[in-house]
Parts: sequence; structure tokens; C-alpha cells
Amino acid sequence: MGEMNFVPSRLDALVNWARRSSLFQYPLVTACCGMEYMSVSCAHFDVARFGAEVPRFSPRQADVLMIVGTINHKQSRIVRMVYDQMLEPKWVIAFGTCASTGGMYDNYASLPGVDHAIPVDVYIAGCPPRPEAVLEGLMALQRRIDAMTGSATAVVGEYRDREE
Amino acid sequence: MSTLFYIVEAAVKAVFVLFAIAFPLASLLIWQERKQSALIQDRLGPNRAFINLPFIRRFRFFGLLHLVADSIKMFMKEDFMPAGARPFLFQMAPVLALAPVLLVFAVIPFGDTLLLYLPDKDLFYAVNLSVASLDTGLLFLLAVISLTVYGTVLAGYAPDSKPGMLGALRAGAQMFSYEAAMGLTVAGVLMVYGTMAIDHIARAQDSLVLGFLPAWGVVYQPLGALLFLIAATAETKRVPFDMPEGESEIVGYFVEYSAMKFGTFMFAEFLEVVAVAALLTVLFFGAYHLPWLSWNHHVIPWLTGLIGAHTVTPGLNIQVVSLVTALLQLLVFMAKVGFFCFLQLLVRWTLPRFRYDQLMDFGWKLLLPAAMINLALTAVAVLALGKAG
Amino acid sequence: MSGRKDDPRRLWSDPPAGPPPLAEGLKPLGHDELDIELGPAHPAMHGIVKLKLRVEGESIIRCEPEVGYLHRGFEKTCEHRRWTQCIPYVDRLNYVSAPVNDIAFCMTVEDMLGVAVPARAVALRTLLMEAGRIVDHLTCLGASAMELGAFTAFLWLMQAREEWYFFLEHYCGARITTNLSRIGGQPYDLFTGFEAEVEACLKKTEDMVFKVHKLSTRNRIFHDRLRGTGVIDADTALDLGFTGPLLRGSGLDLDLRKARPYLLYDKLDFHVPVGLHGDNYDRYLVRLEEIRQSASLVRQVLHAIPEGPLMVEDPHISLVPKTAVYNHIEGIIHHFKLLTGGHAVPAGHWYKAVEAPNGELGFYLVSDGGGMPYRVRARPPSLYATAGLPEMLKGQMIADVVATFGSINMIGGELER
Amino acid sequence: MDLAGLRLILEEKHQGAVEDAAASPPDNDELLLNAAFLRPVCDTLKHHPRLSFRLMADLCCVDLLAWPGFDPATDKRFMLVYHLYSVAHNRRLRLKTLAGGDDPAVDSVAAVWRAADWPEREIHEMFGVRFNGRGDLKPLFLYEEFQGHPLCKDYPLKGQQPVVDLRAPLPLREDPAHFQTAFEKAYFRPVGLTQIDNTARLPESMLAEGALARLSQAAKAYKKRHGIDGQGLPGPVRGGGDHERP
Repeated sequence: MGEMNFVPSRLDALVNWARRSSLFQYPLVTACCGMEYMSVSCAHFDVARFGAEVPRFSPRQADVLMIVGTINHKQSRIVRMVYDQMLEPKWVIAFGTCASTGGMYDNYASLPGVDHAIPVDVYIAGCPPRPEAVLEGLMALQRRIDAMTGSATAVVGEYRDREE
Repeated sequence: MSTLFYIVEAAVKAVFVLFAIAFPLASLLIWQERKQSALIQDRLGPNRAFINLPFIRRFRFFGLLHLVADSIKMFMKEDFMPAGARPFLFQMAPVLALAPVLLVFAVIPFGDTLLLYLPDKDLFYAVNLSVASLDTGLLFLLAVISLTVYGTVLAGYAPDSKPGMLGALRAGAQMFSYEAAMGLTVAGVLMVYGTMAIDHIARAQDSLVLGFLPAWGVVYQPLGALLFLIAATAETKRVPFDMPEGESEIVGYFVEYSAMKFGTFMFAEFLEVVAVAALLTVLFFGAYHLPWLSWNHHVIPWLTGLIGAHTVTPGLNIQVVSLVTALLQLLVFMAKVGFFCFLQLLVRWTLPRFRYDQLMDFGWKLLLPAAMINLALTAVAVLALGKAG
Repeated sequence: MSGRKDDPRRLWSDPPAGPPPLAEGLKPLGHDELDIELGPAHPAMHGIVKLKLRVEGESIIRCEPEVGYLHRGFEKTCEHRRWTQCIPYVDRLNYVSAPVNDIAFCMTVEDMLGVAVPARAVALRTLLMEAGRIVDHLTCLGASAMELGAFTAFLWLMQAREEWYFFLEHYCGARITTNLSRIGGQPYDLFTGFEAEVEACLKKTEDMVFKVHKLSTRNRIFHDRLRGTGVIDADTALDLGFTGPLLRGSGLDLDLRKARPYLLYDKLDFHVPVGLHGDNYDRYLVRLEEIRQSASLVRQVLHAIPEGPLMVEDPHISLVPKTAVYNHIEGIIHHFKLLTGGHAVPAGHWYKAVEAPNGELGFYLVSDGGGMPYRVRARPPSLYATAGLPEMLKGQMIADVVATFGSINMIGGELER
Repeated sequence: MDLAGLRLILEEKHQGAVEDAAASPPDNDELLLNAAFLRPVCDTLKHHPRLSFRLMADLCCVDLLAWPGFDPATDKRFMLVYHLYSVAHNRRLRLKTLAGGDDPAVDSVAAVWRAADWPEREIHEMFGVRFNGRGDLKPLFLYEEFQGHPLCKDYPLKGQQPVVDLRAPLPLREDPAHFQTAFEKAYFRPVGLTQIDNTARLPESMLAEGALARLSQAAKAYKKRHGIDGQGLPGPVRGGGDHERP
């Protein structure tokens, strides 16, 4: 350890730093939380400060999948498709209680949390969460990215091939 | 001088233009876009990425570091080609999008002439401050600009994607249409200055017309300048002409591209903005000249007087004057380019997007006839004035 | 980097093998035609509507909306909740203007109970409803401007909306899903500085709306994008069940606030803007003017809120004060009965409609006399508007989809419930 | 014109169409229609110059299975409710009609008011009521794999029918370093769209196996206790309305 890993770990740090400062999001906005999603980007809260203001509506170009609002069973297929279409490295934020746990919609239609369909990195509580909570969630994701190891040395696309 | 020398000279100039002018300006433009839009919308814009420097903790550099982060991230993102794509075209499209824009910078003069003093021969070697001072610069320009469409069209066509295809079709139609108008406005400039060499056109804008107006293209061709600005903005595929991207309609012609391939398209787009600003400056707004202040008549004599008092060798003296002049010219040029970039960003964050048929109508029914009328008027004026003069 | 046919990461998947199932009377794909699906994961489709388009070049030949990506069982769930517990669910119908839903639902239940709400609560409700309308229209205008590429107008309007959210939060503790009404009146009184805060919101709104008006209304591109697109005449609109700004944009001045006044609307002075052409531009103008009218309504009510109680003083309808709960046996019995048993709404059914920002928002409630509703049905204005989308998009272009879709202000929560 | 006048106009044209009427002005006047006459009556309501109910405000359905006194053996189960609005005369009207039996069906009114198109599709998927005389009753909100009719009273509230294979969510660890390994192992693979067998999750119908007899008995007992005869359909709430509006 130590000396041997110095260069890779510094490189990891650099790559992590780049990734955390440039989170392009794919907003899958379905329900009420979309209103707060709009608020987050507006002048009072300005998610652009984190470099995360760029919504890319092509999953190929996005880093963070934001599940904003209730996901029902019909939508779960779309969610998984979008998640599959996103490219590594990718993260998922469950925005709001409905996306995290199904919330108050405990019935035949709604998915009890989007983490039943795709893996989730950060859960933001609130129905809908306040913009401050969203920013906190974003920073939580940044902390997770900071803690990632092997970011620089992993061959991109390796994750997928390993499975086959 | 040997051929090798010319090659080296051109290479040095090319590297200089790309890495000292085009790339920094384009990168800065990305930053400027994010910051300027923030300013328009009462926001702050990106400012959170920081590095810790030895004496400055949390050095944020006005959010410029987000640019660095963006590019590193894009390089580290997974590259992907969808099934059913045409591999060769898929790989070529980003290159084809970027290369023509870079070629545009080859003919743009960013300064007049730099005199290089060769002490062993006691000679001055004149370096033309544009990568290639072609006699047919304008033709080259039009040819190269019309190449940019291929990158866009192939990007939509190659991945076998429906929105991409729609974007490609839109891009094709739009760019061909607006090229026609752009070509005609450029022809007006060609008539006025009577040369196709862009550096000659730039030099010709040094004098005064009627004794008090700077002999800029915009003075001869006010309508032409406006039309050129519009047509060239359409070429950059940005709002209000961002039909091929049309983010909220079809997600964009580069919908299937990820990682740095996508980054290349974005970068090419910003480079195009810079290129348009540079062309506008060179053709219509006096290139590196200052209004009412001629380099040859005012600045260089003044500089010579200033520096001549302190140096001993006449050769070095001239060398320093030339160097300072070139730097000042570069500065003026960059300032103008910056201004036109700002203008384009302002337009981009103010206007909504055209619709496809409106865009075509605008291009063919308004812009093209206006450009033709402009051309005809110019021809008559040139003929009449030429006869009179 | 690879591409396989079965790769689940293909962005635009091939149609399933075999002949695609064709809708009735639909011809197979013609020579120059293309089937394209917009959404649900599409920037302009709000994530919940899929538009199946058949296009020839850019022109739409056929359009078929597919909804249901936000169906979350509102009606079924409410059948298993007590009357008061339904209010948070009702909030999330039209989440852009939750106060309107709350108040409309409470008014319907109060009608069934046959109680009259105190004057102070009525005035407050009028104010809050208009605030909700302003918020809704701000969002609608902003979102549709954004979808046209005018991002700046969007963010400006969002700023004004944000002020209203701060105000709502100050009033009831929540920004969006407000839950600010109860059966029998309003639970929360005015806070200190209420008037000043509302005035500030109004000022900001008028400021920003004026700025956007200056930026957009006479903007040639904006005008051309909206004028003559999504046209629908009043007859067709009525036949399709359109109400609200959509119908008024087509020239029929049906506004339930005027036609069948509720709350204080028959005592207030306001105008109903009506369009001429029934296109997107008229709807934009109607909404713009309605914001101004609502602002004027808020001002009129704001300075005329009477003193008095906020809730009906009937322990079977509103909760008794906490002091009574803690100190008197009757108090605790009433409290317990109301919270565990729910309201004793008489058996029968009832329909009541209010003018929500998007049109007629009706609640059809059935009670079997128990503490829970037997059936809750919301009449969502968006459902009918979205169902009529193909009619409005006939012969239009792809770019008009976003403009038209923005102008009908589809709200998934109430459309799909 | 009050409800009685309206009823007269209708009965003049359609003998026996109106089975019952209940006045509760201004918004809750209602008529109970014989389902056989639904389509012609709706035509009249829309086109008659003195009625001209041009706006169909809403169309919904009520499942009466759990309604007090409902006897599944004899009564019709589904009550369809049409809310009409006449812009010209500024009045509202509610139509009720019943559908029952093994294959509950009524005539479609989508040809009268195009607004009825989507609500009819919704009712078909939510209650299983068929609409005659129109094509294309494909699901509106639900997906094709969904079985059963969720808004029926015998469908359980939580009868979920997933379409993708649901996984147990990954437990969130506090330790961020754990993230990489566990996350990679568990999830860095395309998850794909697998169709799973969801028939096992279908609710058991209340109406299976003697439930019908039980419900019938309960209904008889209720009717006896409350002394109700006939169909006790939901009617306008007595004494409802905001008459005391300040």
C-alpha cells in the first residue's frame, strides 16, 4: 500500500473530483416532486452551482438518473429501460418519498420504492422534498463519489463484460 | 526558404491558432454560457468545484474548474455504440463535425504581419498572421463550412435511431438552406473588396471611407452583415436555430452518442460560435483594426518612437515593434470575437426556437431574397462607383 | 464498446417481431411515413404520457396518446381512508395548485354534511384558491415557454412561483402539497404579516409576468410558434369536454366562478378573458390575463377578510380545541370519535365542481354513511384535454406537439389519478 | 325549467326511459335511466334545443357490491353516472343507469359526446363494464398484463401485479467504502426486462365459493333491519348543499 498506490489513488481522486463536479442528470419527472425539481433549478436554489444543471434527455449522456415522483408498475418498465440505457458510471437518486418507498400510495398501482426495480444510491426524503433537501441529496451523492475507489484504473465498460 | 520551413511555419501557426485562440475561446465560451445564462436568470451559475492550492484553500476560479471537470468526466465515461449502428460512420461523425470548424480557423487572420528578424542574415522574414493566406480564402471558407453538415447528418444517420434521423434531416435541410444565403452575403464582401483572400480583405479595412467612417465591411454592407450574422448563427445550430438538436422535441441528432464523442459535438458547436464570431469580425467588423486608428499610420510610428529611444539595434527595434503590434492586434481581434460571442449567447438565452417550416420560410423567402437584393445593390454600386472613380 | 441486437441498452428499440398490432382502421405504414414514439421518458411529455406519432417528414398524420404512467390508485386508496385523510391524496391530484383541490374537496364534503363555513374561512379560501390559480398558470406558462426553448422566461416565472411557495409554506407549513383545508373550515389562521407577504408575492408575480410579457408576447418567433397551432373551435372543444382556459381560448366564456358562483366570487369584481382563435397563442394570452385577474381578486379579498371563527363550531365536524380535549371528557370523546370514526357523512352522492386553473374540477363523492367515502371520483380537467390532443394536433408538425402539449397543461396527478 | 319539466320532455320522446328522478338543485338533479334507452336519451339531451346538454362533464362508475342492502343475486352491480352540463341554460344534470349480470354492458355514448371516449375506456378497465357500439376498449391507465378490475370492491387494495422482476432493495450501508464492491457485485449488469408470472398474485375474488350467498344474506338482513324495499341506490344527499352560504 502507500507508495505503490499513490499514483492510482491520486488519479482516482482526480476522476472522482471531475465526476462529482459534473453530474449531468437525466430527470425522469413523473409527479408532484417535479415541481420541486423545477424549483431546484430556479434562481432561489440554483442547482447549477454544483455543475449539475445540465439535464441531458438522452440516457447515454447522463450520469445521474433522477427518479422524481411516484413510479407505478407500468412506469417501472420504462425506469428499468432508462437505467439500462445509461452508461457507466451511473448513479440513481430517488427523489421524494414515493420514489424511495412508495410513500402514501400503498396500493395496487404503485411500486413500493423504485429500488425494487433499479439500484438506488441516494434517497431524498420528503413529499415532496424541499429544494434544500435535494441539494443535500446531491451533496450526499458527491460524497459517495468521493469515496469510490478504482475510478481511474477501471476499464470503462468492464463492468458489463465481467458479467458475460 | 525550403518547403520544410513553410510546413513548420504553418504548423506553428496552426498550433498557435488552435491552442491560443480557438480552444481557449471555445472552452471559455462554455463557461461564459453557463455564467451568462445564470446572470440573465438571476442565478449564480457553477461555482462549487474547487482545488486546494498550496496557499489558497478551496480555490474555485470563478467556476472555471467545472469545465475541466466536464472534460475529464467525459473522457472517463463509458463509450458506447448501439446495436444496428453503422460502425465506421458512427466513429467518423464526431470527427467530421469537428474538423471543418477547425479548418475555418486556418484562413482567419488574427493579425497583420509579424516581422521576424534573422540576425545571421540581417534579414526580416515576414510571417503572415493567418495559418494559410489563401488567394481563394473565401471560396475555401464556403467549401469548408458546407462540410460541417456531414458530421451532423452522419451523427443522426449512423446510429439507426429515429429521433437522430429526424435531427439529421432537419440539420441537412437547415444547413443547406442557410448556406445559400451565407454564400450570397459573402459574395457581397467579395465584390466590395475585389479580392477573395481573406487577409487582404482584413487589411483593406484599415482605411477610412468618406473621410470619417472606418472602411469596415459593415459600412459597405450593413444588410450583408446582418444577414451573415443570422445565416451563420443558423449554421451553428443553436437557439433559435437549434432545430437539429431541438432538445424538447427530438432529443437531438447526437442522441446516441456518449462520453467524449458527445463532448466533441458540444465542443464543435461552441467552436462554431467562435468561428462565426471570428468570421463576422474579419469580414465585417474590421478584423484586428481599431476604428479611426490605423496600425500603419498611427500605432506603429508611435510605438517605434516609443521603443526606438530605448534600443540600440535597428533590427531588434523593428522586431520589438512588430511583436508588440502583433500582440495588440491579436488583443483587438480577440476582444471583437469575444463581443460577438457574447452577442450570440445573448440571443441564445433570449429567443425561443423556430419551427421547421418557419425556419425554411425564413431562410428561403426572406433571407435569400434579401441577400440577393443586397448582392444586386452592391453590384450596381460597385459598378457605378467604379465607373465614377 | 459493442452493439448487439439483444442489448437491453438499445435506446430506440425495434418493434416486436411479427406484424405490429394495428389500431382499428389504421393503415400500415406508408412509403414516406415513420412511426415515432414520444415519451414517456421525453423532456416535453412530463414523463408520463406517450405519444405515438405517425409522421410524414415533420407533419403528423396520426397521433395517439397513451397514458397511465402515473396511475397510482387515488380513487381506490381514498375508499380506504377516512374523509379527512383523503385531503392529502386530493392534494396530489393537481399538485401544481394543491390549494384548489383541497378546498374543492372540503367544500363537496361540507355540502354533503350540509354545513355552512364561517365567513372568514370562506374569504380565506377564495384567496388561497386564487393563489393556487396564479401558481398553476405561472408554472404552465413557464413550462411551455421552456419547451419552446425559452429557458429564461421559465426561470423568471419560477422565481415568482417560488415566492408563492414561501407564502404557502408560511401559511400551512408545506410548499406544494399544502393540505391546507379541513372539512368545516380552514385550520390555520392568518400569520403575522400575512397581508404584506401576499402583497410582496403579488408584486413579484406582476413584475415577472410583465417581464415575460415583454420578452415573449410580441416576440415574432414566439408568436409564430403559437399562433395557428393546436387550433380547436369552441364546438369541438365542448364536445371533447374541454373546460377552463382551453375552452375560453376557443371563445366560449364558460367560467364556473361566473356561471355558478361559489365562495365569494359573486361578490368580487373580475373579468373572464376569452380568446378568439382557439390556438395556443390565445390560450397563452388567456392564462396571462387570468394571472392578472387573479392577482386583482387576491387583492380584493385580502383587504376584506372578516373577523370571526375559521372552523364550524360543531364538534362532529371540526376538531375541538386542544384545551377542551385535555380538560373535558366531552372534548376528548368528540376528539376520539372524530379521529377514529371519521365524519358522519349522510348516505348518498354529491357532485360539486369548481373552476380549477385547468378547468372544471369536480368531485363526485358517494357515501354509505360510514366514516370513509364509498367512492371518490375526481373529474380531472386534464383527462379530457389530453384525450382531445389528437384533435388539436391534426395536420400539425412535430414541433407543435410540445407547444400544444404545453398549452393544455397536462397534470399527471389528476389525469391518471 | 325544473327537473320535472325536463323529465316531461324526455318521457314525451322516450316512453319509459326515465325510471326515477330526484331533484336537488342546483347541481345535483338526477334521473335514473333505463339502460336500454341510454343512447337515444343522451342524443335528445344533447340536441334538444330546450335541453342542449352539450358538455359531458364527467362519466364514472360506482361498484355497488359493498353498498348497504345490495343483493348480488338480484341487483345490478354497476351504477354508471353521467354528469352533464348545459352551457346555454346553465344547468347541470346527472344521469344514473345500471349495468349488471355476468357481462355488464351498456351502450356507449362516445358517439354523442366524444368526451366519453376515455372515461369509457377507464371504466372498462377499472370495473369491467363493457360499452356497446364502439370499438377499441383497450386499457387506458393500466397495462395489458393487468388482470382483474382494480376499482371493483372485490379487488384488494394492495393487489399488485408487477411487470418487471422486482428485486429486494440493496440495503444502504453507512460505510461509503462498501458502496463500490457491493454495488458492483449486485448491480453492474444490465437487468433486462423479464416477464414474470403474475397470476399467482391475483386476488381471490370475493364472489367465489359461496361468497355470493353470504352477501345476499347480509343484504336481506340489512334490508330487514332498515326497512328498505327495492334497490336503495345512492341518491343525492338529503339536506345537502351550501344553502347557508354567507
